[in-house]
This record gives sequence, C-alpha cells and structure tokens, in this order.
Amino acid sequence: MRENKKITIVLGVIGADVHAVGNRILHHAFSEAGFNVVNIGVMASQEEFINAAIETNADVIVVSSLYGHGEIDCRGLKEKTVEAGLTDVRLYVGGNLVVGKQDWKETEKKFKNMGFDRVYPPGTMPQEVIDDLIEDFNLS
Amino acid sequence: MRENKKITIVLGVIGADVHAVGNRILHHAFSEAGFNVVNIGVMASQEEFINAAIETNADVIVVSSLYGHGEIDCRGLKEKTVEAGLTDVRLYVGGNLVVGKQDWKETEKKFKNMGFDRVYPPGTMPQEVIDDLIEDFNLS
Amino acid sequence: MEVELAKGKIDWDYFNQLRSEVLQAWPTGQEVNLEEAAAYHKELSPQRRFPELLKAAEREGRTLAQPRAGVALLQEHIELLQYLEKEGEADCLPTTIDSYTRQNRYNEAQKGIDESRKEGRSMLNGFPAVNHGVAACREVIEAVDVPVQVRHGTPDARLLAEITLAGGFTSFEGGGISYNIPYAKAVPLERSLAHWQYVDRLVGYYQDQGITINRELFGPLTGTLVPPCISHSIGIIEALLAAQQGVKSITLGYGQCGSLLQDVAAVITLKELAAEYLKKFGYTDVELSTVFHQWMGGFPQDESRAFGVIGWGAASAALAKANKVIVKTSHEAMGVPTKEANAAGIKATKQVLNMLKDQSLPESEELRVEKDIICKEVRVILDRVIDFGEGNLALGTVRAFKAGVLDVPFAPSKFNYGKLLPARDNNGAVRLLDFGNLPFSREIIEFHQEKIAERGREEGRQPSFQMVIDDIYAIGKGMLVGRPR
Amino acid sequence: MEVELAKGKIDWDYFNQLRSEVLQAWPTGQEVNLEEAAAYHKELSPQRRFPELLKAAEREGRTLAQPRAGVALLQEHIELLQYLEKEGEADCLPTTIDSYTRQNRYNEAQKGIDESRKEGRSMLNGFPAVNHGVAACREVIEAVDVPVQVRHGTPDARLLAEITLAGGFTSFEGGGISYNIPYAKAVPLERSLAHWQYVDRLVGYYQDQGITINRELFGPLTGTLVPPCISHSIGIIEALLAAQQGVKSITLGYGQCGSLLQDVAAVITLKELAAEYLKKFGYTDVELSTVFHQWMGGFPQDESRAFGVIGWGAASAALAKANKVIVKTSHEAMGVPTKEANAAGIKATKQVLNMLKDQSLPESEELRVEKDIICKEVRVILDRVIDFGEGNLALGTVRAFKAGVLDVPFAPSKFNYGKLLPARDNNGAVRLLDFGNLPFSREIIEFHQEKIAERGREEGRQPSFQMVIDDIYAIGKGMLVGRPR
Ligand code: B12
Ligand code: B12
Repeated sequence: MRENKKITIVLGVIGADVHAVGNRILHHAFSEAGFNVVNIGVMASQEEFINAAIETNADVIVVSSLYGHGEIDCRGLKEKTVEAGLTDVRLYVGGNLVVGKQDWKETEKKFKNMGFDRVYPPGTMPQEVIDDLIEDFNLS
Repeated sequence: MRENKKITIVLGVIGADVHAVGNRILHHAFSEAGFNVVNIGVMASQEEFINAAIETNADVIVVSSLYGHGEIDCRGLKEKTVEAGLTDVRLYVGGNLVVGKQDWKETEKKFKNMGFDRVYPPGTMPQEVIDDLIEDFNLS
Repeated sequence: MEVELAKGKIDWDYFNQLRSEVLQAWPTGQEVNLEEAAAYHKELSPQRRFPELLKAAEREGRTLAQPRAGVALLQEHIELLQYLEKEGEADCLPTTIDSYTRQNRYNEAQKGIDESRKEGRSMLNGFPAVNHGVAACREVIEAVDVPVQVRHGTPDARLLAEITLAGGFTSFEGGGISYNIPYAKAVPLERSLAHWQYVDRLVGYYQDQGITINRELFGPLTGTLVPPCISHSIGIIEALLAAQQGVKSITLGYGQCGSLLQDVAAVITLKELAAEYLKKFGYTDVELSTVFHQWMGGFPQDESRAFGVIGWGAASAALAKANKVIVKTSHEAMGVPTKEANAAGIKATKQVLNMLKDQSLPESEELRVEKDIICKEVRVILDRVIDFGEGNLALGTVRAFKAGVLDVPFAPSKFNYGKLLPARDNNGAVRLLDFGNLPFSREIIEFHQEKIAERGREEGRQPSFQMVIDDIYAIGKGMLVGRPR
Repeated sequence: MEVELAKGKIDWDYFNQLRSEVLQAWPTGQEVNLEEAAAYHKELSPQRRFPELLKAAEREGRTLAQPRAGVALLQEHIELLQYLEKEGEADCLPTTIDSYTRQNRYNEAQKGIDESRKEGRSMLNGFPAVNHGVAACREVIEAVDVPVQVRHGTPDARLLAEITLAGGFTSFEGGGISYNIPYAKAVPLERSLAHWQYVDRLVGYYQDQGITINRELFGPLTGTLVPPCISHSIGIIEALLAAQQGVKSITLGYGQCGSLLQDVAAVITLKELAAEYLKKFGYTDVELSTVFHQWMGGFPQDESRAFGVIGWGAASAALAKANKVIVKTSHEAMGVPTKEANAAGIKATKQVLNMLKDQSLPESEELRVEKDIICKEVRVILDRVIDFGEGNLALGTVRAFKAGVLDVPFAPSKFNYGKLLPARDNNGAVRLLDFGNLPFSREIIEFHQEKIAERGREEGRQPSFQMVIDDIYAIGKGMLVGRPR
C-alpha cells in the first residue's frame, strides 16, 4: 500500500441526500489506497464539511451528490471554505450532480464556476479519483 | 358482406421476395370484404402482375414488397401497365418498401413518382386498404 | 407534543390534538377540511381509485405497470403525467415527491419551485405537494383518467398525507420503518413509527367514512442486495401497524433481486406470510396485493443494457404474478428520466407483462426450497419482534432494531444496527455473508454459509467485503453475480 | 447435370464433376482453389473459428449473442461488422447475404452493388458474397477478431458455399429443407436437398483435411407460429443429411415461440432428440450445439416494445441454456436496422444473458409434459420419414413433404403440403388447430385439441382461422395470445 496516509480526505454526501452506498464504497476505496478518510456520511451540510475540514486539517473535500439537488446544495461552498481560511483545500465533486440526463460539458462548467477543482460525471469509478489525488498531490 | 365482387384485385409479392404471411392475410381480408381476389403469390415478376391483370380484367393491382428491394423491383411497372393498355388499372403498393428505417415522406414520394396511386407505410392494416378501395371505386 | 407509540388504534380526540399542530407546519395545512375531503373522495370516479384498480388486476391476473415521476411545477407535472398515461400507456400513475419535502424542508422546496420557474426546468427531483396545496393536488388527480399515488420517502409524512389525501390521492406509499431507515440519518424510529401511525390513522378515518385509501409499503428499502427476509419482515410489521389504525387496502412491496427463483418465491411468500400474520393479529378483512420493483440498485449507464435490466424485471414480475410493477427507465444510471425515456420504460415493460400474462413459474423442488427458507427466516424474525414488543408491536420494532434483530444492509440511519453483509450465491440469489444479530437458527445460517461458500469455491476466493462490492457494481457492469475479473 | 439424391457420402469424383459446373455460374467461381483454401483455414487463428467458440460456450455454460447484418459494399460491410464487434460487443458475427444472391440472381446483385455505389447507401438487403469473391471474403474474416458465419436463405447455395468457405468463413447456415420451403416458391425439394448434400460434402472435404466447419440449420423456418415438432423434425433430418456427408459440427436451430415452458422444453429436446437419431444412424462423433432465435414473426413497431420482445427472447434463451442466440433489433418491424440499432439489440440481449448465465428453469411437472409431447411428436414424424425413405433419408424427406407428413405453416413453397394451421393455447404455447396429414396418434391430437379448446372456452369463441390471424398479429400488437377485443 502506498504512503498516502499524509493526505486527509473529508468525504460526505451533501444536502438532503441519503444515498449511502457509493459513500461507503468510496470510503473503503480511499482507505485501501492508504488515504486518511474522514467520512461525515450522508445528509451533510456545507457547515459540516467545513468544520470537519478545519478539525482534521484536511487536504481535500470530496463531495458526493446523487439525488439531483447538487446544484442548489453546492452553491456557496467554495466561498465558505475561503471564509474559513481553507484556501488550500481542494474541492472535488461527483455523483449525479444535476436533475436528469444533461449535457455533461455544461454541468462540468457550472460546477467549475462554483469553485470546484474537479468535477466527475455519473459512474466515475473510485480508482479515477485516486489517480487524480495522486497527481494533484504529487504522490506517485 | 358488401357487394364488392365487381372489383377485381390482383395481389402479389414482387421480386425475389418470399414473405408469404402478409400476402395470405391480405388475401383473406380482401375476400372477406367481398372483393374478387386474384392472388399470384410471392416472387411475382412484373410480367406476372401484368398478365394476371389482363387475363382477369382487373381493376387494381396491389403490390407487396417486404424484403427491402422494392425500389429496384417496382421500377418500370407503371410503364409496363401503360404499354399493356392497362391505363385504368390502379396501382397500390405497400409493405417494407425500402432497405432500412427511412423517412416515410421520401419513400412515399419516390413510389408516387414511379406511378403508384397509393403507397402504404410498414404495418398498414388491411382495413385501411379496404377503406381506400371503397373510396377509390365509389363503393360505399 | 411528545411522540408516543400507540398500541392500538389511536383515539380520535388525541389524534385531533396532534392534528392541529401538524397542519400548522406550513400554510397550506389550513386548506385541509376532512369532511369536505371525504365528500370529494365520494364523488371521485372508481376508475381513478387505486384500491378498485388493484382488485381488478388481482381478479384478471394481470400485472399493472406504474412509473415514477414528479417535477417541481404543477402544470409541468400534469403534462408529465398525461404524457405517461397517453404515450406511455401507464396503468396507474405516481406523484413522486421531491427530497426537500421529504425532509419537511418546505422553505427549500419553495426555493426549488422559484428557481425552476426562473430556469425553465425542474430544479427539484419531485413534486413538492405540500407547497402546492390541496387544490393543486386535485388538479393533478382530475387531469388524468387513472389512479394516482403519492410516492416519496418521508420519515414524517403527516402533513404530506393530510394534503395529498384531501387532494384526492387514493394511495399513499411508505411506512415508519421503510421511509426512515433508508431515507434518513438521524430520525429516531420511535418518532417515525409514531408519525406513520398518524398517517395510517388518517387513512383509517377515511375508511370509517367508507373511503378506502390504499397504503403501499416500500419493500426495496436501500435497493441494494436486501435479502427477502429483511424486506418481508419489515413489510409485514408495517402492514400490521397499518391494519391497527384501520387500513383495509395494503400493497406489500418487494425489490427485485435478480434471481428468478428467489424473486418468484419472495412475491408468493410475501402475500402468504402477510396474510398469516394479519390473521394472527385478528385482521381478516384487509385486501392484500403485491408490488414488484424492477431492480432498485445501480443500473448500467448504457441505455440498451438498461432496457435489458428492465425487460428482465418485467418478466420476473409477470412470472411471479405480482399485482403491480414499478418501472425503471433507460436513464436510471444518469438522472431523473425525460418523459420520453420514462414512457419507453413503461412500454417495454408492458410488452413483456402482456406476453407473460398467461404464464407463471411452475412449482418445483428448487422453488419450494426458496419459499421455505424465506418463510423460516421471516417467522423467526417476526416472532422475536413481537416478543420484544410485549403487546406493543411498534415498541417491539424499536427494540428489535436496537438489538439488530432487524437490520437493513447499507442503510444511512444511525438507528440501524448496520452489521448485515449480503452477497450473491453462485446462482445469483441474495444471501447473507454476515448475519449481524439476526436471530437465525443454525439451520438457516448453515444454508446461507453453504450457498456462499459454493460461490467462493467456484471463484477460487474467500467470501469477503470485496465480494459484496463486486456484487454492488455487478448489474451496472452487465452481470448479476460480481465475479472477479 | 441431373440432380440425384445421394444415399451416403457423395463420391469424390462425382462431386468434382458437379463442382466444375458449379464454379462456372459466375466468374468469381474460378477464384476457388480447395487446397489453397484448406491451407488458409489452417493458418486461421482459433479465436476466429466458429466450432471452437461454440465448444467454449458449451463448456462455460454461456449463451453467445450474434446479430444479423450485411450491406452491399465490402468496405461498408467490414465497418458494420467492426462496429458490431466493438460497440455491440457481439460474441460472433454474421454476414447476411442479400436476396438476389440467395436466388442465384448474380446479375441483379451486381446491379444492386452498382446502384449502392451511386446512391451512397445500401440498396441490397445483404452482402452479395458471390459477386465480391474469395479475396473480399477473407478481408471480412481478417477485419474482425471473432468468428463470422454466412447467413442467408439460399435453396442452391453451392457456389456461395464454395466462395465463402474458401474465403475463410467457418460456419455456414442453412439446409435443403429449411432454406427452400420458407425461402422459395418453385424449387423442387429433391433439387434443394441434392444441392445441400453438395454443400455438406464440401464441408466434409474440409473436415477430411482436419478443418472443422460448423453447419447451422435454420430452425425458425417461416418464423410464424411454427410448432417445435415441425422445426425439430426438419432440423434433425438436416443434421442427419449433413452428418452423412462428413459434417462434424452442427448447430440446431429453434425460433422462440414465446411460451417459456415450451421454449425451454424445445431447446432441451432438440439436442437430445438430435443426439438420439444421430446415434441411431451411427454418428457418434458430431459436436452438437443449439441456437435460439429471438421471436421471428411480426414485431411491434414501437421501439421500446421491441426492446421488450428482445429482452424476453434473451431471457428465454438463457433459461433454456441455448449455446447461441440470434438477436433482433428495435427496428425489426420497420426495416434492416442501422448499425446503432443493431448494436443496441445485442447489448440489451447480452445484459440479460449475463444476468441469467447462472440460472436455468428448474425441472417441473409442467416442463416434463412439454418435453414429453415434443419427443412423442418428433419421433412419430421422423420414424415415418425414415420409413418412407427406404434407406435414403433425402428421398424419404421428399416423399414425406409430398404426403404432408412434413408440413410447414405459412410456407411459400408449392412443394409444401400447406395444410397445417397453428394457434396458441391459453398459456401461449403454439399448438395445432389443423393437423393436415401429420402422422399423429390419437393421444397427441387430443392433447392439442384440448389445449386449444381450453383457450376457446376462455375467449368464448370457436377456434378458427380468425384465431390464427389474431395470433399472427398478437406480438406486434403487444400480446402473446391473440385475444379477441
Ligand atoms: C439505490 C438508489 C436509491 C436508494 C438509496 C438507498 C441509500 N440510502 O443508499 C433509495 C431507493 C432509497 C433511493 C432514494 C432516492 N433516489 Co435514488 N438511486 C439509487 C440508484 C438506483 C443506485 C445508487 C447506488 O447505490 N449506486 C451504487 C453506488 C456504488 O454508486 P453511486 O451511488 O453512483 O456512487 C459511485 C459513483 O457515483 C462515484 N461517486 C459518488 N460520489 C462521488 C464523488 C466524487 C468526487 C467522485 C469522483 C465519484 C463519486 O463513486 C461511487 C462509488 O463507485 C441510483 C441510480 C443508479 N446509479 O443506478 C438512483 C438515483 C441516484 N436516485 C435518484 C433519486 C431521484 C432518488 C430519490 C429522490 C427517489 C425518487 N425519485 O423516488 C430518493 C432520494 C432520497 C434522498 N433524500 O436522497 C436519482 C437522482 C436523479 C438525478 N440526479 O437526476 C437516481 C440517479 C435515479 C434516477 N435516474 O432517477 N435511491
Ligand atoms: C417472418 C419474416 C420472415 C420469414 C418469412 C417467411 C415467409 N416465407 O413468409 C423469413 C424468416 C423466411 C424471412 C426472410 C427474410 N426476411 Co423477413 N421478416 C419477417 C418478419 C419478422 C415478419 C413478416 C411477417 O410475416 N409479418 C406479419 C404479416 C401479417 O405482416 P406483413 O408481412 O408486414 O404484411 C402486412 C402489412 O405489411 C401489410 N401489407 C403488405 N403488403 C401490402 C401492400 C399494400 C398495398 C398494403 C396497403 C399493405 C400491405 O398488410 C399485411 C397484412 O397485415 C419481418 C419484420 C416484421 N414485420 O416484424 C421481416 C422482414 C420483412 N424481413 C426482412 C428481410 C431483410 C428478410 C431477409 C432478406 C432475411 C434476412 N435479412 O436475413 C429474408 C428475405 C427472404 C426473401 N427472399 O424474401 C426485413 C426487410 C427489410 C427492409 N425492408 O428493410 C424485415 C422488415 C426485417 C428487418 N427489419 O430486417 N423473413
């Protein structure tokens, strides 16, 4: 197992979203890959993400949104991290971000504009995020 | 049963086409509706249609083509009827007239241009043709 | 007011005390007038009534097809339902409620409505019925010719029930367990059970006025490898709790697992066991029906592959002779479906249902084994829950969850014991790898262990959490059993 | 040269006399050199060989998915196959031959090729392999990584077989009955049988060089309510005739009827009965496999409904454990499918096949009854055909057709007796309403009559031709049994 322990991930499912299965698998996959995972679970508010990141001195916040309200739920998160002084914390988001099957390019742009560093389409496998984490944090 | 006996229909499946089921059902439906049906069956050449029409003094030729080669097989049929002096005989055609699922308007135009009086899309039920026959021959 | 778990039918005066508080939670609560609502229902044409439709389906031996559907705005929602009725040929319709309403966050739902108006597309994943109110609900009911049901996932659905039932809906999905454990994180069971006793009591009120409202229990739970014994036990408890409040038309739900034998056995035993326990509790006049959910877990992204899953779900439902099937769409893995995709799912389903209407899976040794094990498992769980309750089934349920005698795989609720690990056996049936605290006999445990061991031998690996993960992904990747690569 | 029905393996010298004539029918015939072709086959990688793939599928208990596909021009045909391999994930590929080539009208096929070039779209409903010649066939074979089969409907396929087998195809569909009676109007059976003895003898030649070519028999016949006893009897006769010429790899075909029990019973008995008769005739080293055709009759126009039919076909094939399934598409009722629609059909099918890979229909009393009746029917027909032949099975076949002992519903051939009338029973199984001259025992006849009478009672009408018509339209209209409105 790689020495990824130094990287701390705050993981959670934002808003009123209760989709728990993907969260459990991401937790498992990130841990197996050697990361330090702080899982705040489903139905997590923006504040819970921020607080967990502050408390654990996190490197990256991985937000899941499956149920379609991601657009409403994620607005302002970036601004809140900045306010909280978490300017170096990276923001990833993935799942089924919007309501319905929409043009992916549009959705990606929307979330990038909201301040997310990486935005993932439905069905992204954990290994892809792990590879990106390794790249983003020069771990390889 | 209506008095449609006076109208004689030459019915057949043109070209190298062996689709026999629809032909059998059309035969049954036209007969039940009281028409005089001369069924030359499947794999009928243009000549067979013309000859049958001459021999039986037919009022209408109903051409089926299911297998996709209808476009090639039907070309020149109108001209041959004219040559044979069958200028009053109406020409109907139906089935799966072209290869593949194509724009119906286009196909209809193509067959109208070839000289067919009525052109029917896939899945046309016998009753529709019967209604048209009644209209075209003022039988109602 | 403190929640209290009723032992029997809630006293009407007490109910009214609770009621005045419930109706204050959002302004539209004031629109509800029970007598007027009962009168409205009496005028409703029978073809728009769910209980009648279900009885007809049972009589004719056919399986009804029902989609999921709901958007933020009233007019759009009506157009959606009309489309699914006309183009999709749906036998009955839903009104799927959005996730904010499900969490009683009516303010956020309002924001969603407003933004949807602005953006010109639905920003909500369902229809916020509470915000729209009673009159709007009646517009929905009257806009279509088939019955419409409220489908959601709401731990506290009291206001939603008040408004939608007064609004003319004739079926209401959910239950104190099935709409809490998979749908919430921190709602205590005693609370959701009490809130659902309220809903059932409300339905019981209508029943007392001669108006039967169908209650459907949400069988699939988390939709992810839930073994039949778990969903059956929970469904039967919810049926008993509903019957206690005077409910007379109950639809028991089950989410397809994917193994034909297990799924057929499950549908058959679900009705049999429910009737058995209802009788045990003295309820002999409850109309029972079954609903089969096409695969509720992760779907393939590819639309044609999704059609394959849908077709198999339809076939299993028909062969099991379920009374109703809830239809998925080819967009499932991507997002809430367009109306066209939704209609396509219904039509593919109906084609299969109709082709299989006169067929069923014949009795066989293998089917008998599956039915047997389900019955044994359910009886041992239910009898323990009943014992725990000491005469109060709702209380027994709370205690059972605490003890892990009831446990739902992958549920988000912190009031779930959370120790079960399901995995498929070598033929695709869902078994248990970890039993948590289920009160299973040695015989049952060995049955599961041997089944999973058989798969392990076939795959040359020890059963483990990796096997579970492989199974979770399997259907999405085009298999049933998550074989190692 | 006069046709002659061989009693046993055709003498090699006589074969060569026939051959020189066959190869002259079109210029490309001169491209065939048997020794060189055998050498080419020896170099062919095993993954491109049909017999090997079928054996692997049988070993692994999986069902292969194969589309139909063919267009007029070589490059387009190759692109189509590559697309179906890559995007469609087909397990094996076809080259469907156009209808002019099937009737040996190579001039018209050439016209079709030329016009297709001009119009920029395929004006032919298949690939005219004879006109394209040996080298073009090899380009097709080498362009894809899975085996490719010739699929057609050709009463006289001698030149087509010479060219495509020399061209590296490793499987060849058809037979002297199944590619005549449903596909021709005026070709005498003695002629098509003799011509197919030639094809089988050619395959026997390759076999003698150590190169196994798979021969598939066209089970569905007219695709329209053909009862299993008819297609089984014909398939087994064709298998025996092929074995006589030295064929060692035979795939028996069956077209889905739509009743799960009947279809599973049919696939199981097809292999069993074929093995039984091959053994009776002394052929014990023939590799047998089965292919299941998704519903071959009229399809629904609606594409989602078509997906329903496809899904049910895939499920039935998997539960019957057929070795291969031939896939339909959502365009079926409209026309030759686009490559996208074709790929979609394969993917929907594969999803179901994979999900059911580890499941099968368990033995039951009902299944046993279906298997029993098929076996009885087939044995009584075959034994009569064999008797008729007085030691020459091909001759017995000709006589049997003349006498109506063999009879195919709705066949266009004037050499078909044409008296059978099939209809569905109350559960959807295909039975016989009119037996024509089938040599059935009282017991068998009563079985059918009682089954159809049961349906008549249910529908409150006398069984008649109207019932048959209703059944022909039924699946297209979204049912299985053509119930009156
Ligand atoms: C199971 C399921 C449920 C279960 C959930 C049980 C539970 N508590 O977990 C139940 C039945 C309760 C449910 C409820 C609802 N659901 Co739901 N559900 C699903 C379903 C079928 C599978 C989800 C799943 O478990 N997949 C398996 C896991 C392993 O995959 P995953 O969740 O996608 O997660 C993986 C990836 O997305 C990725 N990932 C996730 N997050 C992130 C983040 C990053 C940064 C990255 C890189 C990757 C990543 O990695 C994960 C692991 O591989 C999906 C559709 C589908 N995918 O097929 C719909 C789906 C997510 N549900 C949906 C909806 C709308 C709902 C409901 C509103 C119900 C409704 N309409 O009736 C409610 C919402 C309740 C709520 N408040 O959240 C929609 C969302 C629509 C949209 N976005 O447009 C979906 C897409 C279905 C659909 N097409 O309509 N659902
Ligand atoms: C059964 C069938 C066969 C059977 C036919 C058995 C037989 N001898 O009859 C078999 C398996 C042998 C077969 C062979 C072939 N078939 Co075929 N077959 C079908 C199928 C599935 C059903 C046809 C049928 O019987 N329908 C039931 C009857 C009642 O309906 P019908 O034939 O459509 O006829 C009705 C209407 O069309 C209408 N009608 C017909 N003619 C007329 C005329 C007029 C004027 C009017 C108003 C109405 C009308 O009334 C009829 C009665 O209701 C169709 C697809 C489909 N429709 O689902 C393909 C189909 C017709 N076949 C097709 C093809 C290509 C072939 C083959 C080349 C095979 C191949 N690709 O492998 C060969 C051709 C052989 C030949 N030389 O003709 C294609 C044609 C493609 C196209 N036009 O683009 C189709 C559409 C399938 C497809 N999508 O690829 N086939």
